[in-house]
Amino acid sequence: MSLDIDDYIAKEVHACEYTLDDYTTEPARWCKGCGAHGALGAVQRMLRENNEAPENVITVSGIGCSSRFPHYLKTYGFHTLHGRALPVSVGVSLARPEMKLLTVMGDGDCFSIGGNHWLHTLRYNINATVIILDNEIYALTKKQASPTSRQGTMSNTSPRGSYLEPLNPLSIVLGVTNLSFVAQTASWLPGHMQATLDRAWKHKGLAFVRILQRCPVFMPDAFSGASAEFPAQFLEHCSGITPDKGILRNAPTVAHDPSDINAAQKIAANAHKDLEPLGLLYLNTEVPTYNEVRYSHVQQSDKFAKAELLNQYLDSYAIGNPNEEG
Amino acid sequence: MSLDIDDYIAKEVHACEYTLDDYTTEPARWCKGCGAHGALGAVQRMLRENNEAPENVITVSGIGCSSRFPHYLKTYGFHTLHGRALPVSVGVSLARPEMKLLTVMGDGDCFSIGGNHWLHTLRYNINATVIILDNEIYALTKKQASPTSRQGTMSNTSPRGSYLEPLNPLSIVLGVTNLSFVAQTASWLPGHMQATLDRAWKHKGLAFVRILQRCPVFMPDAFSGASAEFPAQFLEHCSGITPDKGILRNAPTVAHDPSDINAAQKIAANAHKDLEPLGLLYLNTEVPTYNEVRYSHVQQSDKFAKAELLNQYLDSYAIGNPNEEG
Amino acid sequence: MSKATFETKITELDEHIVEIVSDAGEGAQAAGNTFAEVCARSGNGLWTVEIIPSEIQPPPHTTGSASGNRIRVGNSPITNGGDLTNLVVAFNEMALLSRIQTDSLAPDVTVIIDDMWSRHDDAQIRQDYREILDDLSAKGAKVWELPIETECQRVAPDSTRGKNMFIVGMLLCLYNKDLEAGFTIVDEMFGARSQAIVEMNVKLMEAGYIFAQQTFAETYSIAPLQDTDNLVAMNGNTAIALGSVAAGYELCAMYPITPATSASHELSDFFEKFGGIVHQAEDEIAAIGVAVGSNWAGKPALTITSGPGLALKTEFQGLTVMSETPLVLVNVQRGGPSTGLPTKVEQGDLLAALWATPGDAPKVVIAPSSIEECYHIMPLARKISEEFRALVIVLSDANLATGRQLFKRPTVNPDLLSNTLDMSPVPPGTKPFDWDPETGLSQQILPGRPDGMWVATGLNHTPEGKINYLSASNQLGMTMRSRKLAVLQSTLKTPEIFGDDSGDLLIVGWGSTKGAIWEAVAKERAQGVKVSAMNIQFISPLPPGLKEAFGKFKKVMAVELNYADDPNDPYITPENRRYTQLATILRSNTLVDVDCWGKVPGSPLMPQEVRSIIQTQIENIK
Amino acid sequence: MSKATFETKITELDEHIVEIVSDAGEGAQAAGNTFAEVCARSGNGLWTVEIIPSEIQPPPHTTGSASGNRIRVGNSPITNGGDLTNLVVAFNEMALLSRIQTDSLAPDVTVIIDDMWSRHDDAQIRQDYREILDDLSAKGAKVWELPIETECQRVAPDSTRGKNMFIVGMLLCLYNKDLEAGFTIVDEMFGARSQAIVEMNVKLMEAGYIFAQQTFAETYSIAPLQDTDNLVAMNGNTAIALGSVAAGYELCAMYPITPATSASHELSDFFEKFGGIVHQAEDEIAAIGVAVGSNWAGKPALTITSGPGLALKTEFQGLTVMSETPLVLVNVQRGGPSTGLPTKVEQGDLLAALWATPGDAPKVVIAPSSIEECYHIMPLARKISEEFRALVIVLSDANLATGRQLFKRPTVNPDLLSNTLDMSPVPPGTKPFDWDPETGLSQQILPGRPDGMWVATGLNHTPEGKINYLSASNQLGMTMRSRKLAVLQSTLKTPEIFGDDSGDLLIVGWGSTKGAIWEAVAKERAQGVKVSAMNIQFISPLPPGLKEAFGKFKKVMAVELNYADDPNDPYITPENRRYTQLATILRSNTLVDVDCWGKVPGSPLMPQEVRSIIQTQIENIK
Ligand SMILES: Cc1ncc(C[n+]2csc(CCOP(=O)(O)OP(=O)(O)O)c2C)c(N)n1
Ligand SMILES: Cc1ncc(C[n+]2csc(CCOP(=O)(O)OP(=O)(O)O)c2C)c(N)n1
Ligand code: SF4
Ligand code: SF4
Ligand SMILES: [Mg+2]
Ligand SMILES: [Mg+2]
Repeated sequence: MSLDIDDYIAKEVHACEYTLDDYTTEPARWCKGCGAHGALGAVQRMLRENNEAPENVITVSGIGCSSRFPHYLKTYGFHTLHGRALPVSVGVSLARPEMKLLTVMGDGDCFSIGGNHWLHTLRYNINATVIILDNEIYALTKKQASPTSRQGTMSNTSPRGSYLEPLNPLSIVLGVTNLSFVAQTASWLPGHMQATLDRAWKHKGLAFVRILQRCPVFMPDAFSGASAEFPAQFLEHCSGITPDKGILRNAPTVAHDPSDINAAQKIAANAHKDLEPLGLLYLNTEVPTYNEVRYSHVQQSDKFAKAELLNQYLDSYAIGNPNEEG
Repeated sequence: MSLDIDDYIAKEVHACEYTLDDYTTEPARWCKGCGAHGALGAVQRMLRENNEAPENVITVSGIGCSSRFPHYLKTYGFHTLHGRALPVSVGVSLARPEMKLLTVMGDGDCFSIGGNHWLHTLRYNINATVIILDNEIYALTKKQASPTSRQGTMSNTSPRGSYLEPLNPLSIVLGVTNLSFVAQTASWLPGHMQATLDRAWKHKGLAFVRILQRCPVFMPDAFSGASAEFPAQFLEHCSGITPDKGILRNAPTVAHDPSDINAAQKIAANAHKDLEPLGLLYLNTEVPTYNEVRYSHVQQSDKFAKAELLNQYLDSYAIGNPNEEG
Repeated sequence: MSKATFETKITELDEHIVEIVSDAGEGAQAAGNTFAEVCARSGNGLWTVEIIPSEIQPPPHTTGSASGNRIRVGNSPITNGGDLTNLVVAFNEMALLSRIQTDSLAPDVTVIIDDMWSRHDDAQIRQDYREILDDLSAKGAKVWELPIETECQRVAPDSTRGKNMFIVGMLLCLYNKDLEAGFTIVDEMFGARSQAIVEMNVKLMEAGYIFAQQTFAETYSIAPLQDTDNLVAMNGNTAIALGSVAAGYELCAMYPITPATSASHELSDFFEKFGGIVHQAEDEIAAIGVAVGSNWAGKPALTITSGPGLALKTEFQGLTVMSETPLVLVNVQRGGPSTGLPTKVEQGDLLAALWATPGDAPKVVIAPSSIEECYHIMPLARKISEEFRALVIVLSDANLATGRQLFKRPTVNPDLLSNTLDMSPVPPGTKPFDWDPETGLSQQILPGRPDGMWVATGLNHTPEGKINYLSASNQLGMTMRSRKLAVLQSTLKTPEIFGDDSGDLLIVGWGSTKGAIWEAVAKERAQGVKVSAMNIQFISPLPPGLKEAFGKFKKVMAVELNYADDPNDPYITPENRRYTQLATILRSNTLVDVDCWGKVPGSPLMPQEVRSIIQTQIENIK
Repeated sequence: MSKATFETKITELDEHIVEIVSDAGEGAQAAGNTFAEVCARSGNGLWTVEIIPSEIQPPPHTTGSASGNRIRVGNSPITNGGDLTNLVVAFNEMALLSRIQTDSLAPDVTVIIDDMWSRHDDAQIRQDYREILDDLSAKGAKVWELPIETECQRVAPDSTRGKNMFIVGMLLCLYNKDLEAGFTIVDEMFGARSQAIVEMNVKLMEAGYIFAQQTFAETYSIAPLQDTDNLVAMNGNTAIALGSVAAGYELCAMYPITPATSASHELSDFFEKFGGIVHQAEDEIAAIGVAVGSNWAGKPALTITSGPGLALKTEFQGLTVMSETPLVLVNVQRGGPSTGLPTKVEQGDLLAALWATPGDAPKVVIAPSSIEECYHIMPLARKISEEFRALVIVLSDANLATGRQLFKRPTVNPDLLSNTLDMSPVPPGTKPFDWDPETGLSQQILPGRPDGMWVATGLNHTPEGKINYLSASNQLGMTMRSRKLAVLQSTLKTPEIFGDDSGDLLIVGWGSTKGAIWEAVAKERAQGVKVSAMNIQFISPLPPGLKEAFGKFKKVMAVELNYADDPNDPYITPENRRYTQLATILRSNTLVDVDCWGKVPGSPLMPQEVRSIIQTQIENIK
């Protein structure tokens, strides 16, 4: 890896050209105390720290409270369909590899209706930071159990408690081929969240970040009410994310090497029953991005060369005058 | 668990009442040498061994070569839509818990277009034997790469070789909550296949069985041409499936405790790079089925009791005569 | 003490529209429901409309935060939300402004507002308050600025919460309703939770009542209906939920989506007691798949959704039709296209319901036109779906879903509530598609029956259910599936005409706009206008006799809450004009030059809008 | 040696339809292609139709195994697959039987068949062979039972494979084509692989030629076209693939489905050389989503599918329309509904293309009517999609997809082949939906442009792209999106009428049936019948002038390959009859009593069918 001085200056000694206002449109319309506010702030701070020009960022979302995100972040945005943020992201990524891509989904959005795209986009490993605001509930539609709702969650479609153990998104993603980055953080840990987002942003490939998100309106008690009592553990490693424990001061720190998939799976498997891991679960910087994979096979040429080639193809279907064939 | 003599006789001393013909409709229209023939035979033998009345079995499939299965098996059948066998299976299972359910899909069917239902139906843990005939290709549509196609597979949509590492279905299912049974077998190992299907059939809950399936027409070289050279390992355990190595006489046997999810994940993670595991990867007999979960909350009553109750509900919306309210 | 005790003028009214609006969370919805409930129990006709903010928790004291209820009370049966509001109680000036912005208030509306904002610290608020009220007054409104918060604090010093019950008390007095009836409802609402809460609310209600007695010199009285026996009041989604139980459904497979979801909420609440299950699937595709699987296997199942979910169910609709699996799909329409106006009413899914499925997929499409019909259409839909082995799409909408109306309490037929499966052996030679060559009808063979094994498929198939690729077989299958619609059509009657059978103008509608259209027509007819109305419940197949019926009018016009080009707009010509959806179908079916009026305001149709349409048309005809 | 050297009678023909059928895998398709290629290079007009077995590898020697090619060769440009087959070469009697069963052979067909089956060990085969041939002869066929395998073995003792080239040789002789041209094609086919294979096939071809010289006393000759300059021959899916390149597309997002997939196969083969990518998505929903994302971000992308895939793309169509993202969706129609007849032709997706999307979602729907148009429609579709920020659905079908036709070689416009993005800063005040109030048109702002940040959404939005729930805003957005169609319509011309502008009967069609319909009309007109034809390419918006044009005919009838009730069937009345899909739209649009003929045979329309429709109609008119 060569390091050139301009690069170094650009990356490390940059002055922040942008203010938080440069990333802000209207005041965010989420409820008071909603964890999405914190996530939005963390994204904005992260963008400022990375000195990203707002016009070079594209934010794609699905449908849900969480998916209102692009409307409050001053970047280009596409608020798509419930569950379909990832296919649109794949298209955006293929179209404009030079742009930076942020994809925001809710738990229902990504893990329920969007489950198929979730699996496959992880496998494509497009270059994007993909965050899930997981409040363990369908919030926008006013309280139905989501796949991550803990068993027994009282909701409008499970008024006597939800029936199943929650789906474990971490253990699922850790089974997907071409996985390159998995981290978990929480909306009430602003420092940790920003640090995590920053790592994700700098990662080349698909950085999957699950943000445990408070929804005080429909799930006030989730995550132990986002109190200091929330049973969590911080993952620590020299290549990981530095624990910033915020309110979870007493949460243990455990060593975890994010290059060890099996160790990550073990941690993930016990997340719900045991302690929610916060930090970097898995990292593999060697996986090529989908753009790399695909564009390395694509020929670049000007319109005249293309026209010439198309003429050749058309000629290969010519009849009547076989002598003229190439 | 009480054991009553009639039960015992019914289960253990039964004469096979049915012949293979009782499970056969027309001659199967798959190509010569197609692995689906073997799978069909194994299912038919397994049904006969289990003395299943054909009318009590329902076979649901998606769309693909593999999904022609119900047409050749004389049971009730539903040949549904590409990718959608599992939702229909959930409905069938909820409707008729007393019937036995077999769901058959292809790799494209289940892992590509059907991916979302795959994840979620595993989590529901409906009572069904779910087999995937995985030929690592889209066969019915004449050779396009499927998610399980090995990298470099020449196909009509990847004429210069497919671009991505294959998706690993085993490592994905092993991350799903409420998982109760995962096994892998191969279409050219009739004994092992039948033994596996038999275990799956007897399992209460969703038995996920991936059958590596030869497609001599479009993927003649897959699985080392289904020759003795195919790099596989048989998983052995007292609670597992007895290795019947067939042509793979030289394949190693390794001990694996199917109750150990983390060990299973480790084996699965290396399947493609290393040796394909054959046998029982994971078993948990404690997971309740979706029918158990749901019907334990459902009240059974006759039509008059229901009418009475409905009248009460209607009355609770009555107006004008508040005195009459209950 | 339950009637005004000192001298006031009591004005007799036929009806009034009352709105209560507050910031989300301040309780205007509960106040509205309570007041409406008292009115209902006192025997008034009723239609309530929820005023819902678009955000979950919008910033307080903004127009976006306005939340509440709109209650139309009358001395005769009420079929729709009516026209402009006669009296509005606003908790603050922004809630009031939102109602002005949605053009919902009558020019001479009576406004009751908390005067605390006139003294607020924030100069902007004081200014807004003044301007809004002055403006309203200038336009003819009668404004009462009352010290509501102050009065409440006398009774409940710590509470800012109880204001809503104080307001109910005021309204009970204003409309000369029984205060005790209000107490009863408070007790029903909170009694189980806490007696202290009941007492507090009763005290506030009483205080409001007394305060009103001292404040208003004129009060109103609306007589009860002639016949108040045996009525129920509920919203359309509750009616669908209860109707589904009455129809004998045992499974509802759904995925949450507004405005359909509340029907599933109701079912989730009580379905298990009736032996039923609500399966919340992973997505809408799975939801319809589960319902199809269940129906095919013998347990009656339905699926409920709204626009975007309907779109996702398109492919499975084709399989349902092709495999002749009975299925009822309830679609509660909202504003479209795409995510559109998710909480608002529109009738924009008609053509999609009819024709979304690639290939020729004949299906039944029916629309309830009242909340009462939301209930009764469910057993009807099930019956058709099973007798015709058909897909039946029921098109309700957000107006029916959340509106509340009085109707005759349905009687329950226990016979629909049991589902015993015929498991007898299948006689030799019985075919799974034993199409009657005349009617296309056949009997489903349920799994489990000995000797009946067959395979359902979405591929073309023979009567034996075997895959077949030959022309004649494909033509036969298509013919049989289409024939069933003709057979169903032959059992239908020409829809009733409201008004004379002939005249100048016939207004045709479908679904939830019936109430508003018929009311408008009744009023115009009372003025001597030769206008009649028709509501079409069966849209596929269309009933017989339409062309003939239309022919007796000088003009026929569809009035719908979906988009049509305005003929006077730039570039719009008679050739390229896009018509409303029912009009599009009727023109094709009858070749009558059915004109149309179509708008997409996201709000229910008002009778007065229809009246002005009628007036314009009649003028043109003359 | 390349012409018949001894005395034979050479009959001059205008055209002939030749079929070659074998078991799947025996090479009849290659034989057909080779013969067709020679005919094309000799300057004949041409249309080929693939005969495809329904299974991947059906049991050999069954009707289901029949595989091959149907080649219509003529001395004038050929626009469709024609009527009944004049000459069939069958490898066995079951392949022959399958052609009899599909009613494809003329009564006086010339049959050439391998006589080996008359001596087969299996008595059943011998008997079938005899019965089938005797039956054919009895009905007027001219049967040649020839020792094909025996003759082949003389040249290539070990090979059962080369029979197909022997047959090509026979056909070259029979139609007096240049044998050397056949050799050239063999060389092009196998030269790169192995010279030995080339030699073997050349030898067999020559042997066939000589054998035919010795066998047939009568041979045929079909003159070349008047103008054979600059022609290409390809199938419709290849035309779509090359047309997509010509249109400047850089991304094709798809999921495999028959019969659309082969277009993506072609693109997969060469797209990367043009800077393009084929993204095989995880499902059809993702495929359209990827295309939408790409177009929104500035890289031109299309998506290609067939029926079931179209169904899955329904929801995203709504978002495309609502967000005004340009998109071309190619739908190659197959038999429906549901899985239907996956490899067969139907025109059953028209109404779904128009109206599947819940809510009002105006979109453009166009249909190519020839293989040439499959090419040229792609740049047109892209242009419309971008200028109007619209969803354009292109409806091709299985007949165009797999048929092969000659047409003028297109010229390439290099300007379409570059895609440079305007990344200049956005002037202050520019809105993402800066709708021209007259036309509804606006400019897309691509991401990356400084100061242009906006958010696309499927919710109703203001010109600024902000979510809005107010009536006026919703009405405005709907109006603007609808207006674009009216503007596009104003640029269209009334479709050309083939034949006189007035008369007894006008046959209206759309898409791939044009060739057959126009040919039939031409033939009937030649008989003095007052019939004309019209093909409608723009179905949404419909072109102007239809009502007026229709008015000049005593009767207008749509002829389509989709289902319509037969008016004479039981229960079918003029009121409940379900019309073909275009007829349904035309009736609504014009109020003209457009009648229809609609069938779903799964096979292309034959000119003779249309002629008999015309004859029946003309009789009724008189
Ligand atoms: C196809 C479709 N189905 C359903 C909906 C209704 N819907 C909107 S958001 C949502 C779920 C929201 O939950 P989640 O994704 O967890 O996001 P949150 O609101 O909790 O942030 C649903 C079901 C929709 N808009 N589109
Ligand atoms: C919605 C939809 N998309 C695509 C298809 C076309 N299709 C049929 S089978 C198939 C894939 C077959 O592959 P697989 O599932 O692996 O089954 P196999 O044929 O290999 O057994 C596809 C893409 C379809 N029928 N429906
Ligand atoms: S409902 Fe919950 S998730 Fe939605 S904005 Fe409010 S707090 Fe946030
Ligand atoms: S194509 Fe392959 S998978 Fe399909 S039937 Fe033939 S061998 Fe089997
Ligand atoms: Mg959520
Ligand atoms: Mg496969």
